[in-house]
Amino acid sequence: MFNHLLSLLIWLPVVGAVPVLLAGSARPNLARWLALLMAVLTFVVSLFLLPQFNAADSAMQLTESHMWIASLGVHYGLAVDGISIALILLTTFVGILVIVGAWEVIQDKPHQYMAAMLVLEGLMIGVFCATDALLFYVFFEAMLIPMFILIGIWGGPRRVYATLKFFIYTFLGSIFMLIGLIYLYLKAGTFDLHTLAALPLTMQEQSWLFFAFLIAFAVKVPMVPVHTWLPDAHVEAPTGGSVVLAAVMLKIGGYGFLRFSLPIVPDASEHFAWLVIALSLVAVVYIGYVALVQEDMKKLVAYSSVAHMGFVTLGIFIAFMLVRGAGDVDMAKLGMQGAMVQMISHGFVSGAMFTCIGVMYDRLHTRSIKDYGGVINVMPWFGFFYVLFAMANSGLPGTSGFVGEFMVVLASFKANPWIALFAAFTLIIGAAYTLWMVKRVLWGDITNPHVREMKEINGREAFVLIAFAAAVLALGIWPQPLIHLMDASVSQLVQQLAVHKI
Amino acid sequence: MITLSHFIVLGAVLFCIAVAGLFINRKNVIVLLMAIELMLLAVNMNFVAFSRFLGDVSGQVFVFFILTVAAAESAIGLAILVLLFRNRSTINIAEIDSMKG
Amino acid sequence: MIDPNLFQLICFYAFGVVTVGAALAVITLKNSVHAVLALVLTFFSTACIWLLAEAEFLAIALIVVYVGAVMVLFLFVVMMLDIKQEQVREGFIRYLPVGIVVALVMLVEMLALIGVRAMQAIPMGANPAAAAGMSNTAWLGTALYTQYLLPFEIAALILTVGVVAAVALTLRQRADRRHESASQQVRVNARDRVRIVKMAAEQPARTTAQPQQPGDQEAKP
Amino acid sequence: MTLSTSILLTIALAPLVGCLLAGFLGKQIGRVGAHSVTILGLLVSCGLSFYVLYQITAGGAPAYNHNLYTWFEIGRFSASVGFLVDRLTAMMMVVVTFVSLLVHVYTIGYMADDDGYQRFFSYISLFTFSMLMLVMSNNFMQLFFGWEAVGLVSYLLIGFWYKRPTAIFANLKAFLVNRVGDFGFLLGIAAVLYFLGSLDYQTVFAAAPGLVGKTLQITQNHAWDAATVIGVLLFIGAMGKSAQVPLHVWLPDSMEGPTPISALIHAATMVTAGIFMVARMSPIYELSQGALSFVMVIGATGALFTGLIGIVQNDIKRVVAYSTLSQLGYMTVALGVSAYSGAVFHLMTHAFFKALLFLGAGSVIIAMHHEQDMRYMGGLRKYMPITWITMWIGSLALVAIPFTSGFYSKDAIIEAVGASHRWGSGYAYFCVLAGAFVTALYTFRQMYLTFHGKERFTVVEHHGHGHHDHDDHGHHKPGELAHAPHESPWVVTLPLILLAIPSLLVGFFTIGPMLFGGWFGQAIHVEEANNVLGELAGEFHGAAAMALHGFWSWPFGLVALAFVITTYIYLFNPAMAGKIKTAFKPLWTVLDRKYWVDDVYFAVFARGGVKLGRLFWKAGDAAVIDGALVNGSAGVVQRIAAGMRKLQSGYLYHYAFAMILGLILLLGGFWLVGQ
Repeated sequence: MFNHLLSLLIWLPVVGAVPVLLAGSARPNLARWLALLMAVLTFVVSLFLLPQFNAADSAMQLTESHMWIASLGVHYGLAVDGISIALILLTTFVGILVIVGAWEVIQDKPHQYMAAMLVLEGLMIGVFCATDALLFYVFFEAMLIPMFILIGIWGGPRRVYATLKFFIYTFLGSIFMLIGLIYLYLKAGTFDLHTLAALPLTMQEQSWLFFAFLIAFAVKVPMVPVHTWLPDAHVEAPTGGSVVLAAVMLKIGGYGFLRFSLPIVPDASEHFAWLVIALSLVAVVYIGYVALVQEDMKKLVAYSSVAHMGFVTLGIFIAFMLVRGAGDVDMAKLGMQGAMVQMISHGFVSGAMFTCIGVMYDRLHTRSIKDYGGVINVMPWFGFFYVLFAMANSGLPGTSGFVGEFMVVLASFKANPWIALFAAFTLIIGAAYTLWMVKRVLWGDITNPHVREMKEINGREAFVLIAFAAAVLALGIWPQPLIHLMDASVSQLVQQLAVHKI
Repeated sequence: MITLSHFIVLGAVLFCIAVAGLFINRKNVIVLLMAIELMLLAVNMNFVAFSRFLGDVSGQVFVFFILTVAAAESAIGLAILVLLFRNRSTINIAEIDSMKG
Repeated sequence: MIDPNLFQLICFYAFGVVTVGAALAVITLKNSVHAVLALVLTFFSTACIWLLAEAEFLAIALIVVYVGAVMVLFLFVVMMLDIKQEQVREGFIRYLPVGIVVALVMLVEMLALIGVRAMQAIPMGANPAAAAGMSNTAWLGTALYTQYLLPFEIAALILTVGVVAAVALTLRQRADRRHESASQQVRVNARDRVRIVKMAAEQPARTTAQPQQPGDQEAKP
Repeated sequence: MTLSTSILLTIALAPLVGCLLAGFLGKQIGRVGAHSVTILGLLVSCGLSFYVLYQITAGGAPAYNHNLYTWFEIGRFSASVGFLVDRLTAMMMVVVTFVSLLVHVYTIGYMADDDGYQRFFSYISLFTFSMLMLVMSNNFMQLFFGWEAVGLVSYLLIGFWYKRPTAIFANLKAFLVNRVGDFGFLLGIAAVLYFLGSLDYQTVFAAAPGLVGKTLQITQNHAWDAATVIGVLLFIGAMGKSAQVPLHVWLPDSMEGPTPISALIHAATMVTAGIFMVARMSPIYELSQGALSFVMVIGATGALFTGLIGIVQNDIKRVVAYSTLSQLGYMTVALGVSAYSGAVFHLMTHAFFKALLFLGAGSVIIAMHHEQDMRYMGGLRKYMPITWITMWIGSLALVAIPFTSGFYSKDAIIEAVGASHRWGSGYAYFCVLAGAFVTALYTFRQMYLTFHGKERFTVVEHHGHGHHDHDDHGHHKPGELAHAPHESPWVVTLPLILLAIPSLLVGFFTIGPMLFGGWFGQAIHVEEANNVLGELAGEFHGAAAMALHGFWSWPFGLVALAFVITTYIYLFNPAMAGKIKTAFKPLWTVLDRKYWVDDVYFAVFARGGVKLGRLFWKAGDAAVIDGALVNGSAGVVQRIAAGMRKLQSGYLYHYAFAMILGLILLLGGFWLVGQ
């Protein structure tokens, strides 16, 4: 049995970036096709994970482990569970779409752009596979480099500010995680996540570690009040960069909570769950209002991402109130599954929203809402997709956006009706900011003469949008396969929460 | 009888003279370089003395290395000085502040 | 018969006084050339003191390498550069008190730390080289070529780098001088020197019939 | 005889197939293709719905309750997509598909000149699918799906003419107001799951009696009754969807959409989803007197006060819209007094006569070349007799003239309210009685203004004016028509006739079994103590007797009074209307401004929300987080660095001095430590 599937998955796109890079700017089409080939190959390989994976087993599977840095006992350890697989599939799926989406849009050094995308994809997969904390950290940080390049080179006018902000923000956060990891290493003598999860820690230690992890992942998610890098990064990033950033990178924050905060410091997580829950609710309500008044479409969607990711953190942390407070394991699973589905769904929806904005930007070269109006008159098919994704963004049942929010709200009502009250507020405010944008952009008569010259989406754009739409609808109409894939892992995680470590 | 402290005191005195030299000759690069040579000499003095005192060869080996590095250093330092003088026609340190932050 | 220890002590003091005096001269003399010469004297007397410490190889090396090479370089540079004495002496008096104070403070601190009196009683040990049954040079050389071989090689490399750097820094191409490039002279071909141009034969009879194009003539001066 | 899954699936999916074909292949299959496939889908759906109804009532088929597939399953919680078809559902299915089918046919005529012809058919078929999913659902998840999906289609259809600023304002408003209701609805579902541990109707209803005595801890020393919490929260959803006060503001604005959908969505079916839902949840509502009182008071308020606004409206569609609000109030009142079957009965009759009225209004609007202002109509009965007669039938049903179907449902509700002893039923009884008077006022006024009296329009012949699309109002002054009004084509009048028949007759034949015969069976659950209809059943001696008795009842007296008043004013003394208006100026202003509810909402929620958002953005994100914390810390570093930079003088001797100073300090430190 070939048991290096995960390594292959990580290094295929990373190594595949080399020939793409070598194709050079002289042969841009070769570079594009090569990049597409690599992305498709990666996706195909990731599909091979499914038959090999036993969804009923909660253990980490497809394990690989080699000594990496012997003097520190660091392993090159890879393995996946249901949660990882779902996120990996999301990554490889989005990976293809951003390559296709950037096809003719990126005219300047396309080979480098494509190569950066592939490297980024590989590193993100690495984050989702790593079972060694230091390896995780390495991928976690290395990921910043291609993203930094993507925004810094192909970004908008204020890209330097945005990249620096993005980089320093996330880097500052992860430094604290590194300190926490070093402390854990000194205590346990290993970076292996499984061992760390079993390591007994006092409440004081747990608290310090909890905040170290919280800062790292809260920046990544991002949670209020460390979210301000996101709108700037999105606004300046090229479309593909925004898509990857929103669709996959933000998920790494939520994933980090699941892999680090919950198993390693469960008691501190329980103790400070109120803080995370409060911040999540602030994200839903406060950020919802902020999104309402944005004049830049990308900023609006970026803020809505923050609000939606609030549901992820909410779903994860109400689990403590449910498992330890109410003793209701099933309800906790409901909340956590909701968080997971929300992560995947948000990957599709926000990716699609940014693609839509990119499509309009390519035609009119502005992201300002007031420059548009009446786009539906000239681009009816585009209008269909835009409305569909807007509805998904505002959580319409039948689209993926609804599933996670629904489950989280149901679970949070059990935790505390007031939490559910604030969380459900997204129904109103989410619809308000999304549909108000739709109203100003899509509906109405054409006021800007340039809008009249906008061309209907071409086949390539249609392909990307259809792929996103299919994913959004499939997940919305029948989420059970995804939930089944993650069920055992989530159950195990919830069981783990109930165990006190002190 | 010569004791260890004789050497060390002599080294200290030489070092302090070099320090004073740095202070009072703040315009003349050549004297500054020479003051540095004096400092190195003071250090070497200590090395020799301790080597002898402890019966350990390392001290003298280090003196050897210091001599080597100091020779290279003064060669480069003087080269820079020549270049500086050629470009600016002065060796006045006060006029050389392009490293100002 | 004078006590050898006492003689050594006397010698030490004598050379010590010369060393200190010469060092003071280095930092105070107006003329840079004189300062360099004072530095040479400092090195000389230091070498003598090292002889007293029975570090013969280093004493000789100091004189040969330092006085012979480095100090000559200093002299060379000092003499080559046209330094205005008044300018470089600016602020000498002004900073003198500060210099003295700093130096004295430091000296006091150092001496206090060393604890002169406490250590005065400790005599130097026996000559380790002699104890090992070899000369100082052989003793040092053994260590240098065995235990410290790699650092020794590196030291050699540093010297080479120093030489190359010094040459590279001071090398210059002067625009006002013509110089020949030997390599280009060697590589030249006959073809490059003489060019045979094919031209149509002159036909003076027809020049009147066909008006010449003005540009044609100017093209071939 | 049992219901088969494939038939039910066909009923639900046939409109969806039509929708997809008309929507995605609209250009390829053309206009005729688009309306053919959608109408075919609806025909199949409607026919099978009738068949299902037949099977259930006459064939004695048991209620169908099966899951099609599992939507999610986590631990002991699961949600599925499945159908629950009992008598209540079957009746709703018939109403929905029948009205929808007629509206489809009607649309062929109404939208004949519109560019978005195929799109429109696609939308209304999608709506039918969503509505069927809503009524056929057997669990809360799917109910919520249908609930929101009909909202989506409503959003799309109100904004169908997306170039009109008013339309796209109205559709956003409708969606957001509905979302406020859904907010409560979602919390209600969460509360159901919390207390009853399931989303499946059957399980929930079976467990519902266990709610008694359970409470929800709201604050430290305050707890609410569980059934009341669930009931009120779910009803908030119904308030949004069924346009109950105070979430009614979207419905009048929704008249910006084309008239067929006003008939289908905003009168006959979608807005009654809330009524249906509460009736469906009767096992839960029956447990809470508080929640029912709340429902009743809200409904009664809507029944009277929104009707009053209808009196001062001049737009023909808006009159009907306010009448819908008022009638929805009646249904809600019926729910509030536990007369669920009365509410559903009124829902059904109202679906027919209100759809008829809307389609009739649409027919008038076609004839008037999309002029909707009644002040420029009058005397149309000569031009369009079929429309005139059918609309009179609808109006008579609306004002509850005995023997019409509206009479049976409305009178039953009024009687039930009168018989109820619930807290607030006195107020409700006053409201519904006064409401009957008000209903008659605005209905007769509308009919007189439209069809009777002098013609208040002029016909100005334009040469070369061959077409009229919806945006060319600018060509005419109000009241000037390019052609004389004429009767609408058969595709328009046929649905009118087909709707007029049930408007007249359906009540007469169904009131007996539906209200008093326990026709709904298990579908609707009423506690014995609350059973007002059961009390009334003793006085019921057949439909004809009830109608005859109706002539001597209070409501009929009020209607007759209103008839006299309006006939005098609008037929014999038209100038008097203006005089009354000036005499009651303050009252008129209150009604004309719709009690200022819209203005307050707009100022507080829309403007206020934007202001709050801007405050959060500028003060919170931009100033505090980004300005003070992020760029602020960068600024501090920069300032410190600027200070440090001055130390880097670039002078060698400064550095040397610093080094030596450091050395001195270090030595001094050693010395001190050594001491």
